[in-house]
Amino acid sequence: MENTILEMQFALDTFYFLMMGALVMWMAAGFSMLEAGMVRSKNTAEILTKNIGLFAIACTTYMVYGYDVMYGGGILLDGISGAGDKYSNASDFFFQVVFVATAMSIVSGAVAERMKLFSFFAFAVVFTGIIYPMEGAWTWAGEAVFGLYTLSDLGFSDFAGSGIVHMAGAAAALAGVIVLGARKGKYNKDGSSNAIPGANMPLATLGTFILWMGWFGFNGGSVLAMASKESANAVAMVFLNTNAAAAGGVIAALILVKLLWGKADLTMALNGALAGLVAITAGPDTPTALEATLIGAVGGLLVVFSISTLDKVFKIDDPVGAISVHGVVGLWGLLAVPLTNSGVSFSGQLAGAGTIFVWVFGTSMVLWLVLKAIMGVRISEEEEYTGSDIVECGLEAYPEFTK
Amino acid sequence: MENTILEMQFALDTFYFLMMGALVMWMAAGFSMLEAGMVRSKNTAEILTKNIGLFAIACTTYMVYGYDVMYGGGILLDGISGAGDKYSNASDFFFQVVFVATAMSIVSGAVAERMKLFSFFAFAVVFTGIIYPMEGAWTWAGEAVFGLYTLSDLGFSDFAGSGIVHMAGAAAALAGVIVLGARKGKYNKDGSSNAIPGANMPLATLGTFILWMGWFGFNGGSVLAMASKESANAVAMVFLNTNAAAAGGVIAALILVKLLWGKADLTMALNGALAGLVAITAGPDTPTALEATLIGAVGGLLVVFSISTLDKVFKIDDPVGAISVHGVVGLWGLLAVPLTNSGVSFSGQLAGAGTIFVWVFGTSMVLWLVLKAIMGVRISEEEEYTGSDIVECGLEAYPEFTK
Amino acid sequence: MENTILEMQFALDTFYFLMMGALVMWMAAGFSMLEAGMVRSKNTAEILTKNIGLFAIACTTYMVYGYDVMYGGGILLDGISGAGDKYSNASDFFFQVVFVATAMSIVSGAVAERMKLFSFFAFAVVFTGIIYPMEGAWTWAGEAVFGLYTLSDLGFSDFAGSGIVHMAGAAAALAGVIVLGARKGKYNKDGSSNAIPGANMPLATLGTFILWMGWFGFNGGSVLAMASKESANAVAMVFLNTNAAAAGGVIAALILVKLLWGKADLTMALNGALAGLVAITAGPDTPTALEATLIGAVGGLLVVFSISTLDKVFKIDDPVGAISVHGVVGLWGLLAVPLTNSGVSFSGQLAGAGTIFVWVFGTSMVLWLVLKAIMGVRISEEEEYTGSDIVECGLEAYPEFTK
Amino acid sequence: MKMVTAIIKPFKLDDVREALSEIGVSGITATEVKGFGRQKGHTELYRGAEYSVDFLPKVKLEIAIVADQVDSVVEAISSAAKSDGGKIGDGKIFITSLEQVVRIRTGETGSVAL
Amino acid sequence: MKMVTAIIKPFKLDDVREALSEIGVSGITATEVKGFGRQKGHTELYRGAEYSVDFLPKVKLEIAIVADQVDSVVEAISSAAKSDGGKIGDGKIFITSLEQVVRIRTGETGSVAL
Amino acid sequence: MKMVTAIIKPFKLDDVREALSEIGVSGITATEVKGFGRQKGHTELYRGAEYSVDFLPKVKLEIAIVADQVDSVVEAISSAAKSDGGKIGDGKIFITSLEQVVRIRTGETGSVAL
Ligand SMILES: Nc1ncnc2c1ncn2[C@@H]1O[C@H](COP(=O)(O)OP(=O)(O)O)[C@@H](O)[C@H]1O
Ligand SMILES: Nc1ncnc2c1ncn2[C@@H]1O[C@H](COP(=O)(O)OP(=O)(O)O)[C@@H](O)[C@H]1O
Ligand SMILES: Nc1ncnc2c1ncn2[C@@H]1O[C@H](COP(=O)(O)OP(=O)(O)O)[C@@H](O)[C@H]1O
Repeated sequence: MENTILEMQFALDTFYFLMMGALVMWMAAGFSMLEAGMVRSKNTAEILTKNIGLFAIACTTYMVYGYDVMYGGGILLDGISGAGDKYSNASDFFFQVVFVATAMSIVSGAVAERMKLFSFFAFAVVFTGIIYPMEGAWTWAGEAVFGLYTLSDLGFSDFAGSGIVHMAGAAAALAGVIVLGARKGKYNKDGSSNAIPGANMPLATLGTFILWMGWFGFNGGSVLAMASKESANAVAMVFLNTNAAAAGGVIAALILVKLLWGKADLTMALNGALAGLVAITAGPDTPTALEATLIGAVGGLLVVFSISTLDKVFKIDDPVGAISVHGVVGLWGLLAVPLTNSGVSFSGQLAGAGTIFVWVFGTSMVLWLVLKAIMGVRISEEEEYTGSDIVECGLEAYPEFTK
Repeated sequence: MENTILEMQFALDTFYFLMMGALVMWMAAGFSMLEAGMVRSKNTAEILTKNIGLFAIACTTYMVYGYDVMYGGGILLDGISGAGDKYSNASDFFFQVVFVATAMSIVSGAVAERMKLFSFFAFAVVFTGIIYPMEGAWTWAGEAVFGLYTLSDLGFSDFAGSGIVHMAGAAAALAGVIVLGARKGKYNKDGSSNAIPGANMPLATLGTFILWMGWFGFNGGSVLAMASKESANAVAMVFLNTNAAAAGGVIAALILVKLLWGKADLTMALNGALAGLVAITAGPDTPTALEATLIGAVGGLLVVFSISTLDKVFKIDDPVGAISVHGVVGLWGLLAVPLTNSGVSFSGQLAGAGTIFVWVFGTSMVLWLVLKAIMGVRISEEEEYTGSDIVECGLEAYPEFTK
Repeated sequence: MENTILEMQFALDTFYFLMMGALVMWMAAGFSMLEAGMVRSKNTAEILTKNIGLFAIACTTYMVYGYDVMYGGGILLDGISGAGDKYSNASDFFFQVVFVATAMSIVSGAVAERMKLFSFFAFAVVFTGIIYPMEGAWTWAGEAVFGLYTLSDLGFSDFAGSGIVHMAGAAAALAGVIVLGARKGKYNKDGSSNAIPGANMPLATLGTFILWMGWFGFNGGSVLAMASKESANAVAMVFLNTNAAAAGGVIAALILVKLLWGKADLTMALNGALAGLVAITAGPDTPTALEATLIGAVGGLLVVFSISTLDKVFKIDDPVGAISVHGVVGLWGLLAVPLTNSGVSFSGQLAGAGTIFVWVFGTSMVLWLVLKAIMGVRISEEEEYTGSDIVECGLEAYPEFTK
Repeated sequence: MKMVTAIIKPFKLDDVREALSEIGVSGITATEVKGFGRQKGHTELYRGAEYSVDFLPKVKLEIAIVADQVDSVVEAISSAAKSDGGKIGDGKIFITSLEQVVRIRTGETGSVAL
Repeated sequence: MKMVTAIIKPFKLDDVREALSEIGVSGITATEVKGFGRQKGHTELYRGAEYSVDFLPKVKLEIAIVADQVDSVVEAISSAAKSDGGKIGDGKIFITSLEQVVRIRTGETGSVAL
Repeated sequence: MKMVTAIIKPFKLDDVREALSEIGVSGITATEVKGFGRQKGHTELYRGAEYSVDFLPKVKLEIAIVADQVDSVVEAISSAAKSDGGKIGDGKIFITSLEQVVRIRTGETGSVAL
């Protein structure tokens, strides 16, 4: 009977893992819809292709060797054939693999409307197979960074990945945007910035709600266990705080933009929600609900200033605000952890953030430059005018609607 | 070992609560898409902003004091820090909070296309913080109504909230619509009504499917337990009946409109599905599958007649049909319970419905009037012509599609 | 205590069933969005009506007598009133009923843009009430085919329904398309085929992601148990393989179309994902992750060739590619099982595929012809020009967007 | 015969159509256009960045009539399309000569074809 | 030179374009318009409430040609755009005088620029 | 007065508008149109089947001016709308006579109403 109970725990934890993983997989749809809504209609089909393609690539490369790089156990999932100890190894892989895809999805939005599709896919193969798994190994898998220092020893903690997933994705995106340059027509000769409105706000909103929902899996699953009172409580608290932080992000962003610009800019409310979610991701287990709301709210404020500053001051052209949402706020998420978690140190968080950023930004930059040399990364100016849908996919996203 | 088993039950119930809560949270996306599809394109971004904003507000006010008003335990969730007895307190809060948001979402659709955004948000703060929690306390929390009478003693029962959530939302919406008046151009001088077609049917349909799915959490979670044979059976029956009622609502509405008007009006099929869901919500546990289908079907018939009558006879301008779907059919749901549940009395249901309606409609009316006096509730005629997207949000939902 | 544990197992299995069923229900939204995105805008509202209507019909007829035909136990679910042995009977019905709807959804896409709505509904009543339940009885319920031979004895196995659900749906669709004929304007006098682009690619992509997510329920739930180490491991492996096959399908289809036509046709990537999912459905439990990826990839290649061949060579006008995705690839899925599952024979798979196809295609053909004689199956040429939205539903899907 | 082409504000369309019906105009062809004129566009903020909307939505009406109807048609359009007191952007009316009209259905030509 | 402007039913567009190509017309500019005329709109029901569609979708074709092509162009459009027997709403053809044409690419003017 | 009607490539719209502003043109009406001419459409593949796009997106500009501005307006449009060296499909300019103009807001007529 003892055994039956153990089996039940095993089953419950596995089931929990799978449900959380399914929710994270669902985030792929969220990123697709968000990005498809924030670009112009002529680049919509291409970004959809990019998103479904990168998800497929991430699942495959991580299966072939990424998981091995990160957690060991052999390529092609050799090592997970055994059943596992506390839960099914297969469920662990399933949960982990959707994280890789999330990191990669962050990149696609930032480089939208001007990047060559297959260069992006080439980047995805390396990013999901090596760049991400390496830093994943140093953080969640606890390995020493090139044998030099161990982040967890320095007091670093990133519960569900504000840094490891989100800031990492943003770092790769930043390198890509620098190599690519801004979209044609984005900046005037005098340096002023033009708005390029996204074509479909309901899609962008849907995407945000999907991400919000999926995030329960992202953070909730990162407790990694459910079948005891303690872990069940932890998961519940993580759900509650994840939701609270997103709500805080929306409210803060909405009030701020209303004060700044007099209008309740929907896109900023959406980015505020995501910022709240990214902010809480590094430590959704320790804050109270009020603290979580505030951590999210700070994220919501930050994201508005960051998007505006990156755009107008640094001329970083990021159509969906991915670098601000996942990068700037991801860093804030890491730094907020010590505020409510005494086991975590500021210095450790800085060390971790620095390690992740330097590694991902550096390797991504090299990779983008190599791709630029080999196959080119940017479509031609005329193609950009025509739109990448026709150029890359040979079809239009909305062929019947007049533009 | 005894203990391990208890912990497992705790864990399973908590997990169940969280999954059901996540499904109910998902309903926020459903309301957003449904409403965004049923308004004109020029008011789409605003209603999306309204929906994500109200969800954030509901989560925050209910956390700050609404939950305390309804179930006690201290503001800012003080009282839920303990782990809980049968399931995690945090999971209970998470499940409850998404119900508040649902009630509030019902209002947003009815007042669409003419209401000031921030007046709506102000209403949401009070509704989700006080108006709803008060009647929730009298019903689910079993407290006496102003110390006068106790609804449960009168034989009142509302399993998952046909009245407590849906009719309450509709009552607040009705007060709002009366204070606001109809959209410009909705009624002619001779009193006849003009159709104002919704701009995006796929969105409206998607929203309905999302709500249908989320409703499994709404009703299924209201069993409040899963970890025993009895409760598992109850949850399963609730899922089955919820689905059956929605199906009945679709079929009845489709056949009726085909007979009445010769066309299979999609929007009525969608309202029929929602009517079926609202109808079964007061008692999804006691009917057989056939009875559930019929209860839903009556809801589907009612909703068609109600929408048409409110529009043409009472000149109540409700762009999405929220008052009919959630109010009229919510009442039907309450009254249908005694048909299959002998523990519930018609008089009790009427007493409950009356209490909820009088309280919510009355306080909402006062609140709308106060808001009208302080900050105004309606945008100007010219703004209404331009569309609330530009006016309130400073952007367009579909900037590239010719209108 | 023994009993408590048994109850817990019962509860966990029931919960698992319900969650998987909810995911499969969600596939109805996926089919709706996919099909709504792949037709022209003038036929969008009609196909949405068709999809929500068929789901409601499937749920009702299967409840009334379909479940009885397939698994016995009495009409109107008499037999499931008891609680069940290992899990709640109601949860089993809930899981089974959404499969029927899935099979029916496959048909709606293939006959899009030209079929009479109520003739389709009439077909749905018979298909979901008898045609599908009969072949379901011969396969999953293990009954002899008209008392003649028993498929399982011949070494036939179809884990989650590549043949029983998907190929069956495709067979009914094929018969329908043959009876209906091609859309006006699809083929030129010289026999060459014209492309008729789908109106809304984001919707089609959303639909694909929804289906991908829902498929975890479709395949994962088909393990039929969760509450033991063995079954938990099986479910986890099924999730992993389902995901891997979809990824393989996307990659293979994308690369193939890029090589064939020089463009990354998004619609083929979407069909590739679905082909991967259909391909693995007959046996997601036995392959390794790599094998699953390859099985899916073959599906992705097949679907591209099949769509092109059916269109250009056989002049089968299937606007969404349903016959290729579910039929041709469904057959591939069945034939792939013996490659990784030694308990299954090629001959058994062929016998099963033949039985299903002959039965479903034959009865469907008769039914379509009867419907054609009684009420007609096709709208008039002028109505087809106007679009079935106005003709059948009396409204437009996108009334404000210029076409 | 004359062709009267009027550029008006979109929300005046129904009023103008009614005014024209009243004086017996039997046919109108309307087109959605974008106008650039004295009425200036506006500047919007999207995610904090500005963009200017230079072209404003207008409706163009084309009305073929016999020459002696010109004055009454111009009068009908003008009074129906003018915002109270007249506002910048109310629009313009252009009159050109129309040499011939053919009704496709019957082959009729000239003023009977209008 | 003349400018021929034809208002036709949208689903006749391909036929008309082919008919014009056959008689050697080398350029056409097409616009989606809404027409109001003898062909009456229709009333639709949406959620039980009526709404009338007064303006019907039409396509406007503008074809610049030399004067002596007018008859053949009118003939080609008329026969291609007429529904069997001729139905109300088949449309109209307007002919106006065209003073000058310039081809932007080359700066050519007059009939060679057509 | 004259009515100048120009068919140009859509992405030249901003350049043309600026060029016209510079020479003092105060009003323009723009319409999205589809053009068929020497510039041939293209063939696309969708799911392996071909479809041809015959009509290409163009923008039509209508500019009412006084007669002696015609040359400078034609010149401004031509140079702004021409792709480097001139490419097929750059478009055309049509000039017709404009008999009368009325400003709805004020009732002014003739060239002051432009
Ligand atoms: N010279 C012109 N040529 C063509 N269209 C014009 C001209 N001037 C104005 N328009 C059209 O008329 C509309 C109204 O003109 P505008 O100058 O804004 O106001 P008003 O007519 O009241 O002076 C413009 O938006 C434009 O579409
Ligand atoms: N006087 C007119 N001026 C401008 N357009 C007209 C006129 N009369 C008709 N039209 C256009 O021609 C279309 C067809 O005209 P209608 O009167 O309906 O049919 P018919 O030409 O067969 O008599 C109308 O929809 C409208 O666009
Ligand atoms: N005869 C014509 N009548 C009306 N519009 C024309 C005519 N010829 C050309 N156009 C318009 O001008 C556009 C450009 O013409 P096209 O023949 O393609 O190139 P180009 O003017 O460089 O020779 C066409 O797309 C069409 O809209």
